[in-house]
Amino acid sequence: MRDEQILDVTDLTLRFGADKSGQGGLLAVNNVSFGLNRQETLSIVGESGSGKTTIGRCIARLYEPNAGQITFRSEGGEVDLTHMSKAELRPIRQQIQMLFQDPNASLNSRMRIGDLVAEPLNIHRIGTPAERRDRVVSLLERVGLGADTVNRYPHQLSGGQRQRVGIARALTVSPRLLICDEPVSALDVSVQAQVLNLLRDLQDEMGLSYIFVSHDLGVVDYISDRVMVLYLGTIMELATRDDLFAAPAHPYTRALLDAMPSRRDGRHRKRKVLTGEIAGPTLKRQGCVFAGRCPHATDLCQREAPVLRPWARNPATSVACHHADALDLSTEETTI
Amino acid sequence: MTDTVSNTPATAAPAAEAPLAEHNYQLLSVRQLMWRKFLANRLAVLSALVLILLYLATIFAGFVAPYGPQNGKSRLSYAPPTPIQFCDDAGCSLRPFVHPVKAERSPVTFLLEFVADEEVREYIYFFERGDSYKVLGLVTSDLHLFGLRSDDARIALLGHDQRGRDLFSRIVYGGQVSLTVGLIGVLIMVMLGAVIGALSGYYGGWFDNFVQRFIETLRVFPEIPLWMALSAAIPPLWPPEWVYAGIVVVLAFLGWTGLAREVRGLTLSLKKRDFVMAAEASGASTGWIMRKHLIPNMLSHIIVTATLAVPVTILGESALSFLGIGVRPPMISWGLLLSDAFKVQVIALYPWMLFPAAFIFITVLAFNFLGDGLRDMVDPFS
Amino acid sequence: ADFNEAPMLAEQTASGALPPVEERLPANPRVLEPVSEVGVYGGTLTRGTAWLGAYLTENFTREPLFMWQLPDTSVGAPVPNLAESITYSEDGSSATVKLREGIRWSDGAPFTAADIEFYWNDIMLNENVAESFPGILLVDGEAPKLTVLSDTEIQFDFGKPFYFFEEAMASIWEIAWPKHYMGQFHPDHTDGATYDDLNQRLELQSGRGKVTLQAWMLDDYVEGEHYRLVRNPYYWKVDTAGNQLPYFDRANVEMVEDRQAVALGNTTGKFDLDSMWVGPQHLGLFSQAIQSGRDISVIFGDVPGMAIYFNFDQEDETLRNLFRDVSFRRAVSVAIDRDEINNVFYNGLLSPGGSAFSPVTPYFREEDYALWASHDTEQAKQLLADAGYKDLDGDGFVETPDGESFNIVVDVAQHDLYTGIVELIVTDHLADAGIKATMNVQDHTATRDRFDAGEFQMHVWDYEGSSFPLAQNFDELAPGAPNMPPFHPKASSDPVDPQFVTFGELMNGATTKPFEERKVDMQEASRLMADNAWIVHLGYFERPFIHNNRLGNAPKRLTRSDQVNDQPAWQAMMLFDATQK
Amino acid sequence: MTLLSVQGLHTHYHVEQGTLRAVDDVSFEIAEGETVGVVGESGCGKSVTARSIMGLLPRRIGEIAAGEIRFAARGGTLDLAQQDPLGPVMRDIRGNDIGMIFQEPMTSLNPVYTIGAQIVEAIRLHSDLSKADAWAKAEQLLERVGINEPARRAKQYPHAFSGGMRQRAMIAMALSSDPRLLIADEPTTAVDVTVEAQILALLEELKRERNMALMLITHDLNVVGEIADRVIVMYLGRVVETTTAARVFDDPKHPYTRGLLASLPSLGRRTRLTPIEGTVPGPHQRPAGCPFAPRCAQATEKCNTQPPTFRIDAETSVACWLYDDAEAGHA
Amino acid sequence: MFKNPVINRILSALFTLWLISVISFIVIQLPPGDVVSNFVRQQELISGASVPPETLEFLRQRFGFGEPVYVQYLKWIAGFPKGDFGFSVIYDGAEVADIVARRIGMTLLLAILALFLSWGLAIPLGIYAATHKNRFSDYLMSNVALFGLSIPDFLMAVVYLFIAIFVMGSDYTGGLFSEAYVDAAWSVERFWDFLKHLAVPLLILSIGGMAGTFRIMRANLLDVLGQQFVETARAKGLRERVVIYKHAARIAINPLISRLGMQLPVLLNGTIIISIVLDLPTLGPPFYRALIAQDMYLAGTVLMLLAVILLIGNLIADLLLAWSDPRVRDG
Ligand SMILES: Nc1ncnc2c1ncn2[C@@H]1O[C@H](COP(=O)(O)OP(=O)(O)OP(=O)(O)O)[C@@H](O)[C@H]1O
Ligand SMILES: Nc1ncnc2c1ncn2[C@@H]1O[C@H](COP(=O)(O)OP(=O)(O)OP(=O)(O)O)[C@@H](O)[C@H]1O
Ligand SMILES: [Mg+2]
Ligand SMILES: [Mg+2]
Repeated sequence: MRDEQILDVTDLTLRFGADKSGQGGLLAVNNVSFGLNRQETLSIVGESGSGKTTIGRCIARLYEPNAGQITFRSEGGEVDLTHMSKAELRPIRQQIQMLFQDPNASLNSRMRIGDLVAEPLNIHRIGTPAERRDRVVSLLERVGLGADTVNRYPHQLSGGQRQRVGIARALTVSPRLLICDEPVSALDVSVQAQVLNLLRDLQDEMGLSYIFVSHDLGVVDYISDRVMVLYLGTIMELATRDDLFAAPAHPYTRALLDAMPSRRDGRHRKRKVLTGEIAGPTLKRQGCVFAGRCPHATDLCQREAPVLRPWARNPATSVACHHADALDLSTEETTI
Repeated sequence: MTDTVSNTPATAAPAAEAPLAEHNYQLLSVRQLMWRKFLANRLAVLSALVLILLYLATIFAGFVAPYGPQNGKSRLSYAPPTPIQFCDDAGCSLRPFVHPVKAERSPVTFLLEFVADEEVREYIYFFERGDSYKVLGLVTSDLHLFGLRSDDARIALLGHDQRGRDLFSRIVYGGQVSLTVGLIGVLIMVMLGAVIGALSGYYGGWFDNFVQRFIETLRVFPEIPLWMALSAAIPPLWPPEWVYAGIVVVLAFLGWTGLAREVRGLTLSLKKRDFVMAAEASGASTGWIMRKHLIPNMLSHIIVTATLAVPVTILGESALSFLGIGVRPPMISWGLLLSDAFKVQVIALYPWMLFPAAFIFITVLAFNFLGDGLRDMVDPFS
Repeated sequence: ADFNEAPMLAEQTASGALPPVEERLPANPRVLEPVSEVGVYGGTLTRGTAWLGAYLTENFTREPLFMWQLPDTSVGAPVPNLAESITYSEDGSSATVKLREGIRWSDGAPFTAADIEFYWNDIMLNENVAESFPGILLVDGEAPKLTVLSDTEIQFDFGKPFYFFEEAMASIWEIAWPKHYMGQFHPDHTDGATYDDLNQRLELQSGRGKVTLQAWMLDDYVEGEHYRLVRNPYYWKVDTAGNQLPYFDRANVEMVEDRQAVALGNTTGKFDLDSMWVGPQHLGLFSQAIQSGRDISVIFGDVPGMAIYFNFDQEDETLRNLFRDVSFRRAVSVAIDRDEINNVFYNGLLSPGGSAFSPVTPYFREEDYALWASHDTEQAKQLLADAGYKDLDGDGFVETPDGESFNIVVDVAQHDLYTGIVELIVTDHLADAGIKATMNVQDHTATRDRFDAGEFQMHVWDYEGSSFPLAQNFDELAPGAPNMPPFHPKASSDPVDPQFVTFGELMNGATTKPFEERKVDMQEASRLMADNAWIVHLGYFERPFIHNNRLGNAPKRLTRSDQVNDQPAWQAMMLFDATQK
Repeated sequence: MTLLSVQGLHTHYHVEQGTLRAVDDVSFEIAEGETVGVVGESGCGKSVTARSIMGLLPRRIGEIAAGEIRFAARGGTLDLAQQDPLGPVMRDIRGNDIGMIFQEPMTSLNPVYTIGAQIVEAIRLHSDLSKADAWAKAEQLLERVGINEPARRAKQYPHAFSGGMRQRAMIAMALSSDPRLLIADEPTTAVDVTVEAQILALLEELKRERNMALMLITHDLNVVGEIADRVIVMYLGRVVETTTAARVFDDPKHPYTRGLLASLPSLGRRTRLTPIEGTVPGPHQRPAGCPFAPRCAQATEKCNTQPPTFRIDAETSVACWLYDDAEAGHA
Repeated sequence: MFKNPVINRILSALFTLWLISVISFIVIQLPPGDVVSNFVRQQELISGASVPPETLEFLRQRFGFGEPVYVQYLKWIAGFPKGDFGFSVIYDGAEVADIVARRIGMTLLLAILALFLSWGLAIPLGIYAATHKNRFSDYLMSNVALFGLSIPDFLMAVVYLFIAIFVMGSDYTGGLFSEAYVDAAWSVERFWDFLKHLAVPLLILSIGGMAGTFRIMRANLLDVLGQQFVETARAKGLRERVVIYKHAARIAINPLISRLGMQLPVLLNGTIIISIVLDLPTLGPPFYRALIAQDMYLAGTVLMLLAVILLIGNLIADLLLAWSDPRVRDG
């Protein structure tokens, strides 16, 4: 069951403001391919502007990708999301739901919680009004909110509660895939933990698959099965969580880990500082996008873009680096 | 060992500080919040009341006005406001009364001079019968809020005009044009502006581009001259009702651009907001998103903009009528009434002819205050 | 040495730029009797206007062959002006006019019969020149033949008796154009000149005004803003003390916004006088101003009031029949409450009456004036009912005998007096009698256009020409048959009624008859007009005019300009600045 | 030596709904050259505390109701709470003795003046340097905070800078007059981890170099653990625990601090998180006694009264009745 | 469309220009009948002169009457480069360009002077009100501004005329000069006379314009005052005045500049109306008369010209804004 692939993304590319031929503009997602299994959590990490949100929204078909295929396996069979009209998409949408970063902005402040949670049911005209109400209440209770919340307005709830409403809302139509776009980064730690636990429990209970966008490696470490590292819209590394954190294959992954505040052996270690800043996504692309900041970059890196391929040392990991096979990045004591 | 630190000042927290009341506050719905915020703005509330009164008076103009709009007595040409008295030389009465006036032409100035006939009292009665009129164009009635029983004397709270008509009655009737021009004009404006703005914001592309250019162009035309130009082109032989409609359309035609821009901006920002994305991700159709998300969120802004557009439109109509290219007699509007006062000698000799200006001013001011109050109210969270 | 000149000119004479005053004046200058005293030289006379056209400079002074006596035109027959005398042939079918000798144009060139001939034949009668022959001079539709006998003598041949000639002459604006100046632009006189160019120069302001016979000549003109005129050094009139006129060095016309602004300007002293834009509606302003110490005077003149015209040739048959129905017209006339209008709009200065020729004419009879002129709503209803117009559907308005309802459009030009009156008539008086009518206010030119084109239903304007009925250029006002009254624009269609035909015959024949015969015919015409109510007139009234008290020689009473077909009512050349005395 | 000593600070906000006790009896000290981290969840009063020190409370809304803020200024000790916030004394202290940087690097700089001009303005405000010298110094400062080509960059406007660079420019500006205390209010919340690491490293380095005290406000315990010497934990306008950076992880005393740590996901931590139950009450619903009592598993009757600050040892004090038997002392 | 924002701006301005001419042409075409026939009738009426057929033919040729509307439009705009905008009926067939040229200067002068006056009053008041938010003075000023917005210009002008003539006994009846100075050469006295005549219309105009500007300024400044960089400026230790004027007001004025494009039409509107009432030699009176008399080339041209002035005004505003705001300047 768990190995059943429900999502398969191949060569996803999106340029904002591209011309008709799909050229020019801002390359936000560049040839991204990955798959997702049932009840699996795939995290997407990367710095701001690296295209995490964009990938999520492409899958939810909120953005039209310029190229690539998104295959979704639902109960009804296999569909290619990229080539569906809005009307065709509608039934599929029930199975793919989204959870947004800012619980404030993702709930219409003029609607009551009950209506907000019921909205997907109303849109798809599922069940009678009474059934809908029952479902809403039971879901709200499931995410830890009382039935009385139904009549409240978003501004009358705290941030954590609002995010729970968002979760309940996403779950009303029994989705199979939940795209979570930084669902906890606006929350305080104590609330964040509540929401993370909730997401985990729901996954087990309902067999959900998550695409989990985050820039907090701590959270990613906690929640994911696999992790995709993104840099300027390009996949740097795609590996299981354990592999990634134990032995990163890509220098950028290493750099991210090093920049994380963390404690080892009861002590906070000094973080390693990655020099330079993420370049603008409009930059002229030649060679590896990370070459400018990479301590291991060579002429080759400047010249030629590496392709994503299985890592020699651990074929379960894919990496886009010319030197991945040669470098040993498993410990942080690399020269930077 | 269990000494407490003694630096807690005496002013510090006594016990629970009425958390309950605060709790209630938190539970208010958006609408309640807005309502509260609105009520807190006293000028806006007052303005709303004034406007309600004015509109009521307009709807029931026939009832409120003691005389029909054309009912005049030439002998009372430019007779001043009738003083309402409770007392005179002959004593006092609980029922207010007026004295009839006699007019005589001065041999020097050739103007009429008015002398009150102190001997005669004409009492004012409420719910009197008088000129007949139609309520909302349907029911015929001749009941008036107040009036005199004899036709020898006339009551004119705000004086008489040149033809000896009661200015107050005319102002009340004039409100039917002046007050509705704003509302109807703005209604059309809202429809045009909101629809075009929302479409142009939602779909973007060439349509948006064209609409934006068009709006930009319309907006570089100074509005009053363009109004003037367009209303001057209204065929003079149209019946007054059509002319009125024409004026409304002209005013609305030029006014929608501001709203369209605003709505477009709002749509643009709303459509990127996560909750719209969320609805879209749930499979909501465009219509659904418009209905459930965009419009409710824009509505209050639209209302505010519309409210603030009403006074502009009212002023526009007044200016046009004042200049003689607005509504035409026998229709009455405040601007038209005011154009009768646009003569220095009229202001000098018959200053009450300026009363229509006071009504324009009060209405416009009230709408401005109301709009202001509504603007504050739109963002109940700020 | 018997003549005096203005100090302004004396300097130039002294410097030799101008010949002495004696040489500039004709042998027999026209001597004008001052209204009250001999004036002094200097200063600027300023008038305001709400509309600036060439017409206004002409309105300052006009110089035809004969001229009405001013300021009161009703005191007698026209007197020679440019002419010295006139002699009619035995049967009155031709006349010889002798001109004053030695009159000069304002540039010093001599004025001769050739200038008149030039204007008569090369300008007025030349098809290519955009200047048409005045209808009042036409006899049976033909222009009289002009023969130059000498530099100072001209003969006019009318083809039939035309005793009206002097009065007709006194009613036109001018009779001569400077041949030496305008000839330069005339293709018949100068090679290479074009009519196109000539036509551009016909107006006074396009340069012609600089070579003039008038008291002041053009100095500066800006369209839509002002005229500036300066004295004509060769002006050929003197006062009784031998002072060359005019008294004022300069005369200006300033354009302002509207009637109201003209009245205001006259109140505050910005303007000196007005007889054109002010009316009873400004009495309040004037009395208020006088009370607050403004040094102005109001004088009066007897003028016709407002009139309502019907379109007898209206396309719509229902309306045409209605307008041609004498009962309907009489009903309209008696439906109108003239007393109320008098009270409200005319400050009691109106003497209500119907459409009879003016009391200032010899053709006036009280009894005609009183016809169908007293307010009686019941009579109006009765008249309508008798003619078959009854309210069948109970809406308060009558329908035609066929049951058709109608709504008459009454055109009125934007006018601060008439608009109000028409509104009152339309909304109250006519409605009371059961006649449904709607007022249509438009710019003057627009209503006038509709009137001229015969595209109106009812039209409101002054009771034009009633003070001098035969001087009216009917054909100019109505594009119908020549010399037909103005209210039958498409006279080519069937006649209104037999009486109307009689009326036209009487009017047309009048000019050919000596005065006594003419008077009888005209009184009959007047009676016909009043009885048939072809025009509904409100009555003659005392119109107030205004002038600043600084003006000397201001008349005590005025004849309003239109009594004499727009002759200048003020003898502007006689006015002077009394404060300088 | 103590540089700043805040004692019994109460800061009230007068808002429409009433008076809000944003900071409610806060006491702490900062020694010279020390880095103090202030942590706590959103709305607990961290920023208000900082603003109270700076005298930058919103006029007519914020007010120091009670307490002292003693600052060892160059001329002696001053009670900042007593100063006119707009007066010359506070102006001189602001920027000169105490520098401050804010969370939002994107909006902290005036968009219409060049970076250089804004730094120069700060320099010249507190020194008599000539314009040219001030520019030279500004460039040095920019270079110091790691901005390449400072001469060129100084002439640019803020919009030409990335978020990290702006934050560095802000730091340069705050350092322009050698302050003895730098208050950094969540300086890294809005930037990426890599940039965060850069900025924290920079701050630490500068601090060491200048022997400057640093008050670092953050809600990220890890950040505090990394660079702070001491930690102040706040909850609902109160200080619940003061301790050293090392101990806050190893031996948190207050149940709230413990709760925070248990909720904190971090690298290598895969066991289920144990969040604090319940939510932070709104600022108007502050419980009568210990603010944390309603959410505290160990709460007892006693917690209905506000606990005093108990001193556990020289480095740690905690405001919790659990430590009733500990030595109560000055926090 | 195009990458370069300047080219884009110019292209869109050209497009707008074209649309302006189209709308103006539509206005010209609106009334029934053609302009030449109206002219002929009017000429005949006024001077009794008939317009010769050649002239008529020329006019018909020139303006393309009887030809399709687009040809008429093309013929009309073809005259623009030669300064030929058609002829005026009410001005006896004078060139529209001449009439307009004489009056456009005064129109602009009045509008621009009013703009300066209203800004000169509104900006300081706006700053004052914003910095004294919610106090009585702010409340008062804001409400007085609404009063200003509510009084129709034409009413103020009429009442003023009355006061001038009957209450103050002045000889003022409108116009720009006293009689004595109408034709005089420019001198100190004449200029003074001019100012005295201009004072009232200017004041009336600027009161209307001021109200709007004041409100915008106040709102903008309040907005800016809430921004982080203002706080930064305070944290530097700047005086409050410097903070407000140099840092906040400087930016709050920017949107005002870009709203210049919306201010100017308001003032032009006022100028037109006031001029009609007070008889000022601006474009107002001929425009009004032209409309009433359906003298459409004059009316249409004035309308077009006003629009073009505003377009230019907007362009200038954009340039000013770019010049004053580096964010816009650098695209
Ligand atoms: N609607 C849009 N139009 C144009 N560009 C966009 C749009 N949305 C995102 N981008 C750009 O695409 C790139 C990727 O953006 P995206 O939002 O996917 O990044 P992200 O990784 O989610 O960043 P963050 O962590 O800040 O949310 C960025 O450079 C962003 O500026
Ligand atoms: N200007 C203000 N007006 C009203 N209340 C305010 C204002 N500023 C802060 N508060 C309130 O004061 C309390 C403390 O706020 P403060 O900004 O100090 O929190 P914080 O700990 O800095 O939180 P964060 O981590 O979100 O910055 C909060 O309840 C907040 O709502
Ligand atoms: Mg994102
Ligand atoms: Mg904060």
